[in-house]
Amino acid sequence: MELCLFLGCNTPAIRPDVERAIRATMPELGVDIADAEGYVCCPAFGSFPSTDDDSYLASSGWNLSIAEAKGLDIMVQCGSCYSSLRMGRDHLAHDEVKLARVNELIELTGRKLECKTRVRHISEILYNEVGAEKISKTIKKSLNGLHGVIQYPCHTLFPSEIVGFEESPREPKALRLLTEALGATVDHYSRELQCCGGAGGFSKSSPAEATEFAKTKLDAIIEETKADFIVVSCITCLMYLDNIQKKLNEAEGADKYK
Amino acid sequence: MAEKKPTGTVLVAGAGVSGIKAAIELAEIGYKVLLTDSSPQIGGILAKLDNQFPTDHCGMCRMLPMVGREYASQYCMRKGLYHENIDILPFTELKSVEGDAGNYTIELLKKARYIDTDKCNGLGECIKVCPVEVADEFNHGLTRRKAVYKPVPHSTPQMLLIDMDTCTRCNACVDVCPTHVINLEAEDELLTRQVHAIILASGVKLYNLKEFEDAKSWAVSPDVVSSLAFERIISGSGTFDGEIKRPSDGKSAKKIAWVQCMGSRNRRQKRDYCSSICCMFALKEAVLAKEKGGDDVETTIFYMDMRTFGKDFYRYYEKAVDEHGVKLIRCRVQGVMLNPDKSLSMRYYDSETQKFFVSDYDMVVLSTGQIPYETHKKLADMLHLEVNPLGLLPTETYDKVKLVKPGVFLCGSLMGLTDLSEAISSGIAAAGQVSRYLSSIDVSILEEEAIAEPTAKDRDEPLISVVLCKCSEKVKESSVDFSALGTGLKKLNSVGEVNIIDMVCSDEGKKTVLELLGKSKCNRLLIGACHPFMYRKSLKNLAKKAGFAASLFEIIDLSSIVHKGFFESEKKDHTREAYSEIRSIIENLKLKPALHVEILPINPVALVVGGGIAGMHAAFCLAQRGVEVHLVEKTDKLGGYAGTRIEHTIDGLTPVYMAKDLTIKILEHKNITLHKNSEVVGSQGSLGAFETKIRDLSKEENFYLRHGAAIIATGGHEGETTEYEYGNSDQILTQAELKDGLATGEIDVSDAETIVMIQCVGSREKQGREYCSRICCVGAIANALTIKEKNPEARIFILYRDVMTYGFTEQYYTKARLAGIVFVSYSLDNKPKVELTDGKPVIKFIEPVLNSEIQLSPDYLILSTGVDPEASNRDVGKAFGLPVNEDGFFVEADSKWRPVEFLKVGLYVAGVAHSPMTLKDAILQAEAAAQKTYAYLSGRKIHTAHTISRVHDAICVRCQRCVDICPYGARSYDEVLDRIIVDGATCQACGMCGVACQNNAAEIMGFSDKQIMAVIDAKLSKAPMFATAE
Amino acid sequence: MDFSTSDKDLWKQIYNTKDLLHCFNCSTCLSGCPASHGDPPLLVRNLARMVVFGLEEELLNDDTPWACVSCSRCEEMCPMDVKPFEMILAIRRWQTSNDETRVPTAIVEIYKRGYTQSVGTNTELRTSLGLPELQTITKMPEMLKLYQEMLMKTPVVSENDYMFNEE
Amino acid sequence: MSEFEPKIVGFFCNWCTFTAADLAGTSRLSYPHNIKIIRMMCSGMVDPKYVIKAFLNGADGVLIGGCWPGDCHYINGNLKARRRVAMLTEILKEYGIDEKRFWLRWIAASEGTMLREVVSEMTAKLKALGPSPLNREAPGKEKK
Amino acid sequence: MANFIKVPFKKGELNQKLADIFKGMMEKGVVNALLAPMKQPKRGVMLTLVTDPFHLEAIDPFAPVAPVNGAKVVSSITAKPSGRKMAAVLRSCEIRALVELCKLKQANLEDVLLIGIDCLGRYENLDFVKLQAAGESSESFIVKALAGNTENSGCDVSGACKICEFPVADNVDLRLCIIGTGPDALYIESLTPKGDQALETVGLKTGDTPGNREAAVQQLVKKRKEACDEAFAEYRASTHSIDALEDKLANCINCYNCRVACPVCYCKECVFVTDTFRHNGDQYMGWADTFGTLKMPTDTIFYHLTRMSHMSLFCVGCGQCTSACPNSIDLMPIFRTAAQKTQQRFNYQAGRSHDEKQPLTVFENDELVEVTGQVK
Repeated sequence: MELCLFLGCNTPAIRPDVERAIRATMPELGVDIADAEGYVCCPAFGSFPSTDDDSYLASSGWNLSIAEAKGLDIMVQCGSCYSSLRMGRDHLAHDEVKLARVNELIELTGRKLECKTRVRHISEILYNEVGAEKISKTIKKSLNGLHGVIQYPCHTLFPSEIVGFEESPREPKALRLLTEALGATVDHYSRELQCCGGAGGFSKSSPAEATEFAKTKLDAIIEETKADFIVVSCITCLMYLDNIQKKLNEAEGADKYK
Repeated sequence: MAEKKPTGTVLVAGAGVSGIKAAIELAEIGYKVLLTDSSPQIGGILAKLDNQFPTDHCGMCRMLPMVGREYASQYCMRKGLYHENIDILPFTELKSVEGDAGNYTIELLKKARYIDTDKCNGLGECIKVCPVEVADEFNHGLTRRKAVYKPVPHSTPQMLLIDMDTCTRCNACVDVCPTHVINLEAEDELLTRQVHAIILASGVKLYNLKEFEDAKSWAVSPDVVSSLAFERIISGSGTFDGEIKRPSDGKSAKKIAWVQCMGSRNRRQKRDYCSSICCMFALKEAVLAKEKGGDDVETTIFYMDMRTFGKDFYRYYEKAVDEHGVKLIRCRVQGVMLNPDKSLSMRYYDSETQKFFVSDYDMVVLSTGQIPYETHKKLADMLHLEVNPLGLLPTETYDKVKLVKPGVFLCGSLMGLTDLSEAISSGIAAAGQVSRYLSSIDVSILEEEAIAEPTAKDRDEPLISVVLCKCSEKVKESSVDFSALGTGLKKLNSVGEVNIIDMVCSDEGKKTVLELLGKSKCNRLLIGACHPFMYRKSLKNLAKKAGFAASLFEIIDLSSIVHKGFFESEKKDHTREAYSEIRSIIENLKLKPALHVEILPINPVALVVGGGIAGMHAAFCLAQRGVEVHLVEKTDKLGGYAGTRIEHTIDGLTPVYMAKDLTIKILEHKNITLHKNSEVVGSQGSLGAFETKIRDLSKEENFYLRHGAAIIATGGHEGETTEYEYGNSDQILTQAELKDGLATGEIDVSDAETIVMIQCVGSREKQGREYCSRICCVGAIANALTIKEKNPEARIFILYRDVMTYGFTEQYYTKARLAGIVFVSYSLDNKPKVELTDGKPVIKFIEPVLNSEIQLSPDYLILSTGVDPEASNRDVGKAFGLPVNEDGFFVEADSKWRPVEFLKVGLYVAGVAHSPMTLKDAILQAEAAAQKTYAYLSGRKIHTAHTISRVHDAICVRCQRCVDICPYGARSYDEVLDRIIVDGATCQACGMCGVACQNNAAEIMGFSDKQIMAVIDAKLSKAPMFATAE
Repeated sequence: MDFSTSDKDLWKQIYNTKDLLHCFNCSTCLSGCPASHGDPPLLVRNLARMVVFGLEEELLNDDTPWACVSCSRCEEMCPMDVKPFEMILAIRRWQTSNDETRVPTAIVEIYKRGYTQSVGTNTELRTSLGLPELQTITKMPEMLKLYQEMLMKTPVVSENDYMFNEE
Repeated sequence: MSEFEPKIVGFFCNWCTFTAADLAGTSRLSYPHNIKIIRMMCSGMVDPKYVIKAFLNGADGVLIGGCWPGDCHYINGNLKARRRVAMLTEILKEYGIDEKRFWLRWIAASEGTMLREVVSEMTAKLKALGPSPLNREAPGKEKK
Repeated sequence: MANFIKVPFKKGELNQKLADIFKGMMEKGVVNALLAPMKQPKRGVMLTLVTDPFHLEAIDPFAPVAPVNGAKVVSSITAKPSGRKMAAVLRSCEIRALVELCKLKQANLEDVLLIGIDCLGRYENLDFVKLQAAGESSESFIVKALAGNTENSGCDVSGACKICEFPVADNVDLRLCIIGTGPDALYIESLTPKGDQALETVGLKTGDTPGNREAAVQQLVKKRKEACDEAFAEYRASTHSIDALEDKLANCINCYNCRVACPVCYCKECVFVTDTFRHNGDQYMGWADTFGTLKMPTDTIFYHLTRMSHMSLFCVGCGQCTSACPNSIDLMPIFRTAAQKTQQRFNYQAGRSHDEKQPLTVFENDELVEVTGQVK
């Protein structure tokens, strides 16, 4: 299958290693990638979605129409982008007036939006399309013997009827099954479903509280599991947890969080 | 001769409490009842509950018949139910209903149990060998069971079955079964029956933690349980023998949280209704947890509105909080987190302190609600009906129990989520509807059994025939030597003969017994067999056929003697044990007098006190069935409060119109005599023969009415208040005044900017009406919506303590919010403050969400002042000798099991005289009270039980201790006759009079001291089995 | 609080949906909200109440809607389907349209280069990882122009055009 | 001489405790055979005479089993029984019949387990206490 | 409140003084009849119902004898009321029993002017007759008894009286007081409006105070209490077992005289003489089988224990049971010690108040938790 990759901004700009991984693995697993030339910000919730419908949905429409023109579904890795695109698409798909307005706005691109393109998260592709079985057959380097824990990105869970793909958003299992397919053991911990706290204004407006919030999660992982790694499927979670660990280590002058 | 009419036969589908009650009521008046239940046992969820609110007790046995008690089982209902006129079919599902009104053909699917329970001895050898183990449904998976199992572990007799879904067909059970009653090839059976009427009582599905997505935020640990599962945990017969331990590791649970509205009040899950009972359920569980677990148990309930709306519920709530220290937190919580130490963390926001808290609990109990729609859809399809817009079965406008399809009725939770009291009332009411319906079609009641008077032979010196079934000899552990036993018994004085038969329960066995007894000279009979519960009816018939008086016949449970309850290690002499047990029964039997029953003289006239809608409806229900009714009304107008004041209700009822309609029916009915301007001043007598003194207020003279029974329906009215400056401003009104004003146009709200309503004025507080009036929240919403219709721009604030929109009335609360009506809660210690400024009301209150004070100058301040009982209740109560509670409402016989009865048989209560209730509930109670009355006035012979208390006048000193101690008021002292009188209908033979009476002038026939002391002698006798031989 | 000055119809301006009116202040949204850990905490339930009450001034000055992490838990868990996250976005929109200082600077970035981050400029790193050069809109001036042209037709950009034009 | 086996007379309420005994029987919750059960309709029906009679006939203990307060089928017979037991205990105590020999216990129909525990406990306690002074038959007692 | 009238009398004129007062009451219609101890024509003093004031001369209210407990007499007269008013002069034990009988609806005090006397004890009937023959009078008895001296010619007041804590009668309308009143005066105390009315009608005005009475009564009660405690302790020490009880009752012949004499054994016919205890031959044989022997008559202990369960809560300790026993069994301590325990258990005291409900006819939901020791 072929999918239109929507990279967003953080992945290519700050963590191209993740992009590298996507580009390296997906075709191997039978998912060909087409790039979305000229895509713009998803748009991030803190931007146009917080200002007005027009600018929000026009940006969504801009992006969606790129893939739609190619006749491809969109694959997203960044949780925020995924959620924003799906919510934007959801608004447009269920509201003819808004869709018409967006088509008016993007008319200048010469593209037209019918909302045929679906927005899919990379973890859903791996889970539903590729499947754990295929992954475990394809892996070259097994994670056998290693313990991992899962960080479920909220943006891929809630609200379930818009962004969800898990059977139960309250008991998600895709990432666990995928990780196990890589040969690792997945440990559970109390705060497994807790948000990382990295998105939005929280970490900026209340940095100390946000750090503490993430710390409780990290501490739970350290205390309750034998984790060698944290599995994330959202670039925000990844960057934020990495940053926080760094920050905490600096603050405590130790090497506790790695 | 005209062809014999068929016996009226009724299907009651569903054997929860409401179905059982309906079945008993119909059986009592002589109809044949088929009582089915889709589950393997009867009792519904009540089988799981040891304690039910609001009394924290059981007492389920109190729903058994009072007067016809000897036709029904006289033991704990957990053992099951037996009634001569009821066929019970457990594990049987109603599959289809075809046919016309009054003549329905039903198909019943009798599911295979794979075990012939009639022959199974219930000892469970099969359970021991069964290799399959699965989670036990009864204990909500907290325990394990085998593939062959007892569906209710504590039921007796044991009704085993095999769960074919998990059975491996290894045949181990078949091989081990001593009675050869297991057939793994058994198949479901499809039964076809003709019935004249149908009562649907299947209840509704319960929210299942495994099934629904929203429960998954909670289902993180086995220590998060549903409220029913918790019931199993605290039950004496439950998972931990009543100790409160958390299921995960058996550690005792000291900190327990309840989470309300699990699955209910949830628009997102398409369940925007309230399950009604969960608040009380949680309070009860929290109280029980404290009582059973000790003072160090901490209980917290997370709730939104504490819906304690029923009779005495508010006092229960107060007690739970004030005396037991149950903590209440108003916060709906998202979910729970499982900590590594297995404790459960919940984070909540406390509006009072404006802070977040995280609390750890040992256990979390989810107050799971009910799921009505699926069941309703299925039943509607079966009946070829459409569900109504709410998704429920379509009922007649005023009748909660009457379906739009003739001859089909419903009761219990199918009506919409009922508590016990209402479930029972609805069961009686449904039976009442059926009996009204059947009396309109061409069916008869079962022929009354001729009452056998004791014969001369019965009065002869006792000579006992003993029949023993030796089938239990075959059981492995048994070491009873039946021939030695027979020889021993034969030597006893008064034993005429001993016959030992194999399989008395088989047809052949019965034939043999009958032949033997035909030749017998004995006048008393003792049959020893296994499982007398099951065979009681057939053995009783056998004894009757053989010519033995019912009271001179005893059955003894041989299997229990042979097998039960001895330490395995101690090899007892079972023959000796059996001898001793049987001997004690013989000693009793030989001293037992031949008992007789008395036919009660019944005056088939009913008196109804109160001409409100409940009273009129009850009168009409009775008159329609041919009962002569006297309706006594204090005022010169029929209709009562609702029927004269309330034009419309929010659910589309028109009480005033209805009252007018009923008035015409009452006036036109030949069976009803109306006495207006009259009140009851005194009454005496008992069931069948009351004489009541009535005062005609207009003529100022007294007259007497003789009647067989009476219904008290004195009603109530809007409460009064002086709080919140009421009476000092014409802008301050009660809800009723507002309603009237809006209807007449005297109150113009078209320009009103702000209207404030205060709920619970003078209600639900210690110094006021210490109860919830039930109707005010919906009433306020109705008025508010009317205002909104007239003036959508009006700002309406409803200040409430708990919004009591229980059940499906939750929709009105939702509707009100959607209309922009703002609800603001207040607490008792922070009531709104009202002042008058220039004669206009100014109200100040704390808005608890934002925690800030709000001041408003409303155009109108509307007070919801609740419902007051009629002041005359106390006088009426005094006249009939009926109790009235501290609030002024009548006290029924039992708040759960006998909601419309008084302890004294023959007197009933309906409507607001009982407690504040909605119109539909009052009509339901009126129907139920009429049914209870009809049962005795229908013309059937009513007689006392055999076993009944009597007075030996010659030695009675008239000290009246028996009168004081009788719990039913069945005894009274007649000054004129200078005698103690026993009301034979009310007496339940509890024997308390017998103990209070020191020289046995009061005695329970068949339970004399002489008998019991003889039994004590026999039980402790050291006499050898072969008194003369050894 | 003085309700004589509150605008009872404010909710229609901010979040004109029946979903909001369903709210019965049950606090579900609060209990699991990450940003409710903040200082000041984000109290979604209270925001809903303020909207319903029409507390214009209080709402305009409230920063907490911007602390939302957009996790949408409240949306998932809300028993009344109030869609609280939608409401938070709606409050932000109403705030920005009434107070230009609320306009997020990020949208200027997006306007200027299509993204909040400088995408595609880290060529060295990307090349070292063997990643292809990205056809970002920043590198497609014609396209970016169209995008800007499009945005200029949207309220936030057109009404605050000075923010986007100064160079 | 075999170990002393106390004899207990159990006056059990038909509705609760008698059902519990049935339940204990059918669930094979074995309880000591020391108890001789006499079914009463209500614990409130147990006349002091019966208790006195049982002791005079050599019972080592008497156990009255009734419904929990509030559960009584006959509304309040159990509460009256409780008073009567308190009264009779005082009399029996006065004449050397230890109150440990005369028990009233609430045992609900579903509490088969509790029934077993109560009977076992009472049996054990009576064993420790030895035969009733009125049990002339018991080992170690002289025949009068 | 001083509600007393001093009635001085000269030696030998006490009865006369009292007769005059009662005569006044009867003549003024305060009462139509008087029930009081009265000298019998030949010997002895018996409660006598007087309807003709002419006969009042012979009354002897303070005679130290009570051949029957007067409560039973009042019960016979008032259970089915005559409609006529009667004054009854009784001692404390009789009045306390009467209170219990009222609760049991065996007596009705509506038309009764109840007059209690200060009681210093009673002799057994035969002893009294002997002393009477020896010339002793009520007055001489009072003087000696107040000095603490009741023993006389080898006779003494009954054991029950020696340990009686109630020399003064309560729950009466009028009280005839001789304790602490001085040797030459009787005081009449009125305790109820009914009493006031009666005195007023006969022209007696209250307002006197017997100087020493309170202290004297207290001292006497204290002495009696001590005696009682001592006697009970001694008794219990010797009888605290079933064997000892059997020993005490060894000579019981089931004559049931004790229950006939007992004022609170109010059954028409004792259960032990009803059909319930009419046994069959095989039952007797069976019982004999159990222990090898069977003492006849049977059921003696059974009877006494059962009687205790019936009357101990009402027992007023009058000692009539002991007086009645033909085999000289001292039954009073047997019943009284048990009664003390049962009454204490319910904080009940027989005869203390008309308002206290008899313990076995009432109950509370939350009480006596210790009986079962079970908490839900």
